[in-house]
Amino acid sequence: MSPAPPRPGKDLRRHFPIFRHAREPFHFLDNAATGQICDEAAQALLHFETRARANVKRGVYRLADQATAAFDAARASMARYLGETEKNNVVFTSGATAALNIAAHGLARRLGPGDEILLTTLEHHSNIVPWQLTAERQGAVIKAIPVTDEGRLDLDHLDRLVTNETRIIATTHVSNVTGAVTDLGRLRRAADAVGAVLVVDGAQRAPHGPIDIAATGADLYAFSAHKMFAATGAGVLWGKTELLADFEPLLGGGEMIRQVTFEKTTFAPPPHRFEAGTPPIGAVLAMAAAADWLATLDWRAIAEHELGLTARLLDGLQTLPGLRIVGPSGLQGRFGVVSFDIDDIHAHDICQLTDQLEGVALRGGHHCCQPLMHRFATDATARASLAPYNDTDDIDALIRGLDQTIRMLT
Amino acid sequence: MSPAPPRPGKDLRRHFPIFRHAREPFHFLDNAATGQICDEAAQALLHFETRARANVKRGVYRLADQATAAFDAARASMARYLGETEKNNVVFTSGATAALNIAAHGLARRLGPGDEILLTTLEHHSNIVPWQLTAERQGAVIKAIPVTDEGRLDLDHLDRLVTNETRIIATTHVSNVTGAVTDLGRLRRAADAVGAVLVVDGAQRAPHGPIDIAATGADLYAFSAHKMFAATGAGVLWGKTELLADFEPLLGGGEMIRQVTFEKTTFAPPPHRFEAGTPPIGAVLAMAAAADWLATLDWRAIAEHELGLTARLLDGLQTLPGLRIVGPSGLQGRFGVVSFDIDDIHAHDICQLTDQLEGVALRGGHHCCQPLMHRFATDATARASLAPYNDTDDIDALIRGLDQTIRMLT
Amino acid sequence: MTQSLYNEAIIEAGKDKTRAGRLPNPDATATADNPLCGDRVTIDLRAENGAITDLAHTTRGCLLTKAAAALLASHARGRPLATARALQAAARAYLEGESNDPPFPELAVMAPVKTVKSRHDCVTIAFDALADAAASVRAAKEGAQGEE
Amino acid sequence: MTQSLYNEAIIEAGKDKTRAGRLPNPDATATADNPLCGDRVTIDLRAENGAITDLAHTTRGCLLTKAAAALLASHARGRPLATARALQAAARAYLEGESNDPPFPELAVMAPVKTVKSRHDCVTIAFDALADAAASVRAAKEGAQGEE
Ligand SMILES: Cc1ncc(COP(=O)(O)O)c(C=O)c1O
Ligand SMILES: Cc1ncc(COP(=O)(O)O)c(C=O)c1O
Repeated sequence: MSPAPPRPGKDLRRHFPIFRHAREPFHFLDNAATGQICDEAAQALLHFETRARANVKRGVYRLADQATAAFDAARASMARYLGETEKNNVVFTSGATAALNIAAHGLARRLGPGDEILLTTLEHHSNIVPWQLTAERQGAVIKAIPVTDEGRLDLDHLDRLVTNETRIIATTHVSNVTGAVTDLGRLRRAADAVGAVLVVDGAQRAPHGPIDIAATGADLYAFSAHKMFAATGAGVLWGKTELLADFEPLLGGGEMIRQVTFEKTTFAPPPHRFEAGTPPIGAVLAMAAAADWLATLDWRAIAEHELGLTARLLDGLQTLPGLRIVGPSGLQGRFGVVSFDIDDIHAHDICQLTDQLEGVALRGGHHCCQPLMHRFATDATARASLAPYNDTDDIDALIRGLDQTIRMLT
Repeated sequence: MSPAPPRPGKDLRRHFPIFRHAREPFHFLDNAATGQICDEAAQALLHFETRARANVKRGVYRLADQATAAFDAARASMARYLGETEKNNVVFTSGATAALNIAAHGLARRLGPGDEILLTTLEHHSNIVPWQLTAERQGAVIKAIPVTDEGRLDLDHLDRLVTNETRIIATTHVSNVTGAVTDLGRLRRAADAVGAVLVVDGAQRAPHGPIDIAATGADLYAFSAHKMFAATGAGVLWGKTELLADFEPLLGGGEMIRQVTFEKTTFAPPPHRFEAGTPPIGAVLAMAAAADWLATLDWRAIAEHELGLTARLLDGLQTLPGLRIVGPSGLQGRFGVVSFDIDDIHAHDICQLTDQLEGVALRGGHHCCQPLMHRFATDATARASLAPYNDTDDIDALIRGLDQTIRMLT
Repeated sequence: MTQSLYNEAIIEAGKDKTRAGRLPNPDATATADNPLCGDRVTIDLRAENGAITDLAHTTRGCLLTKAAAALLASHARGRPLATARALQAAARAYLEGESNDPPFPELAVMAPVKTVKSRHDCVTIAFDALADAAASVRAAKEGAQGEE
Repeated sequence: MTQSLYNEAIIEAGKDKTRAGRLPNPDATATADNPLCGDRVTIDLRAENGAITDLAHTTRGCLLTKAAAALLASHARGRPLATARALQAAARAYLEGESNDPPFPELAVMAPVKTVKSRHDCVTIAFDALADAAASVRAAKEGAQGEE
């Protein structure tokens, strides 16, 4: 029998080297920007880079063969994390951004002049700009699903937004600003009604435990390793077999070809077609190690723990003068990402002072979501985002820091 | 006074963790595929990922500020490695392949139907396929400089190959198959004569010490971190200010924008324009640490050492029956990369057996250079490639292994 | 150093030229290749009454590829066309450790390849080519029957 | 926790509204922004005989940006237009540690910002805007002289 998984909060924190080494109060609440690396990922990264390094997909000496086998096993791990068995639908990329660009480039051939791509006002720039580049090249049109005052997708007028010209619906799974979870079932049905492809940006969902990709209804799904407690520099584009098979590659180079002559080059089948050049092998192996470890945790307990912290955070914030929450005020259909602004205090001042006063790492800015900032008539918000290793001490330090900040600056 | 740099060979080997840990004979001669990581790079990578991790370019709390400052300092380090002072001409990428794709995409707007891109028969697929993708989109034409029987560029008919339609000359600095060094001065003059841009693939040059980019004459220069004794997952595209300023981005996403609305997005200036999404921060910091350390080594001594080993290798190979060297047989104008084939023995059998018999890591295959293989009427060669930590023991083990392999299989 | 991958039996099979070459007037020909290393096996086949009566292979590749093709060619003669797909599956299962039994006893010499994942394809492409060739004979026969 | 970045003097300067707002009929106006965080400073300028006679700033941004703009605005009144570029360079050199002297004594309150690289731009964009505004007055004057 395997041992009971570590309890969320301080117990789990011991599995993350940065917290073991921190000498000063360190309340890390910037998990939506990047998570901290877990032991399993750090060890896999270090082991590969310092003990087992060889390039993959080509060599036959033992070290190269083992690296290739490990890389292959990593693909199977990531498929498992997504509840899938076909590992060749997992494309390794340098991150969610690269994954979304490969998707937008690959889907370009389905778009003609006047065809529509439906995005949402919640999107991160990484799920907007690639579509704009593609739309511009193909003469397609971009539309966006609006957002309610609570920072959720407003699906009331979805029928009007989805038309016979809609070829692609691209949406975030979880907002990196408001924490709102998208009703993917609704969007899947809307996509099916007009034969559109559903692309899901899972960057903020992947850190919250294994995903049942079939249940999401996604045709393509993207995320980054560094947000799911692995290393920087890797990510995944998962795609349905028929879709990937039809994609042109975004990058050309080694390892993605079948045959090269100066006259004509033919490409390898997916996933290799999209993995030009030496991949980020260390970061890929670290991501797989993280995924395997994450799969052993008790995600029901973690969800409960994080929602408890979110409630404590929302309660604390509501006691502070001049503070506005940008996002859902309740606990339904959300993750522990909470954005807010404070009258007459700039987000950067909030972040600098809470760090200075209480050692709280908070993010301030537009969070790569300028259209959403515009929707809420602000330039920047401050954001606290939770991970399984956060605990009440982090929330309480934040509230204390905010309280002092407001006193100092108003 | 700083201490004398480690001597090439076994002394230097002690700075590489993999060799300290190897329990069995480990003769690593696959350095052209990937170098081993040096202590400095491994430490920088591990420190960032496990002690100092935060996302860059946005956060203001201390950890984020330090990460941003370190990332910025890494840019300065890489500029220094290239003998340059302007750090904003250094674009961080996921590797040489990504760098060459950004270059090919960025130069696309200079190409019209019938315009010519001049490549060489020595090129790696990563410096062929991106140009084919661009050429196809723009209706441009690809030509290639031929190769001599010694595996060097044949520049005798350069005048005929470079025409008034030539817009781009893209060449490798050092061949990853034959080790031949390109006469960049010749190509620079040829490019100047017709106003063409000179793009140099420095993937095989970067591991051989600091580069004087101005002396190369390159307008754009690409290389990978993992081949220069840093981690997998990072690389550099260096480019002249005016060129980069004119490039459209290949990838869209966070961190590369100035302003995003659904109607119109404007891009940040270089280098950020080309660094969409969270960069491979750990691998970038490791690359800078490696570059700073490499700059302290005695490259004159290393060059002498490596050429001595190359001579020993060539001499040894010439004693073996049925063995043909694919590349220069002498020591002038080359680095320590030596390819060969053996009558009736497949390259993979050579590599498997030399590993099995003597613990030699050798690469066999087309080395992502199918046009060059075609030129030499072979499917695959075996290749030994040297690094500063190699020594006579490695060469002798290889020759012993080859000798036994030939006895066993013929 | 890896455990000995190239045993005597493999080296011998790799040098065996008994069924190497082309068949005149084959009933079917199929080629399989390994895009990663360029190895390639072409199999010519003659069949009668649902059984393989003769076959030959042309193999460009490493010793493992040649040995596997030679062993398969000797084994397959006289076997029912219908078994070719099963042989292909069995070869993969054997190499990947899903089954302890080789597809036929002579292939047990390939046991050391199990631990070297990057060489599995060297062994299996001959099986791929045979399965494709057999399938195309059967498809042609069915087509012919359909026309009757 | 970082060393105290927000000292009393900075907080006070950040709240100082003396030169905040717009000037009627300025001789020049220039805006600088920080694309990474969206902060923005607009400076209106009036000049006579090569010297700044009046100026005002409209600042959207954090406390550091506001404080720097307010301090600069108070300092710059009465100074020669020609010094604006030098002030800009001096501010950068001071923050980056290349010089120990602030561009003018009051800016010494920004000393703690030196160690926080990501906030340097908060301080410098006001200097950027002033330099651009001064340059455009001078360009206009030269243009006018050229026409005489
Ligand atoms: C000459 C040359 N160019 C380009 C590359 C591509 O480098 P990477 O695979 O790191 O992107 C390589 C390495 O394989 C190479 O040897
Ligand atoms: C919702 C969302 N999508 C995409 C991204 C982009 O991820 P990355 O920067 O790792 O490519 C992020 C992270 O910043 C995100 O939060």
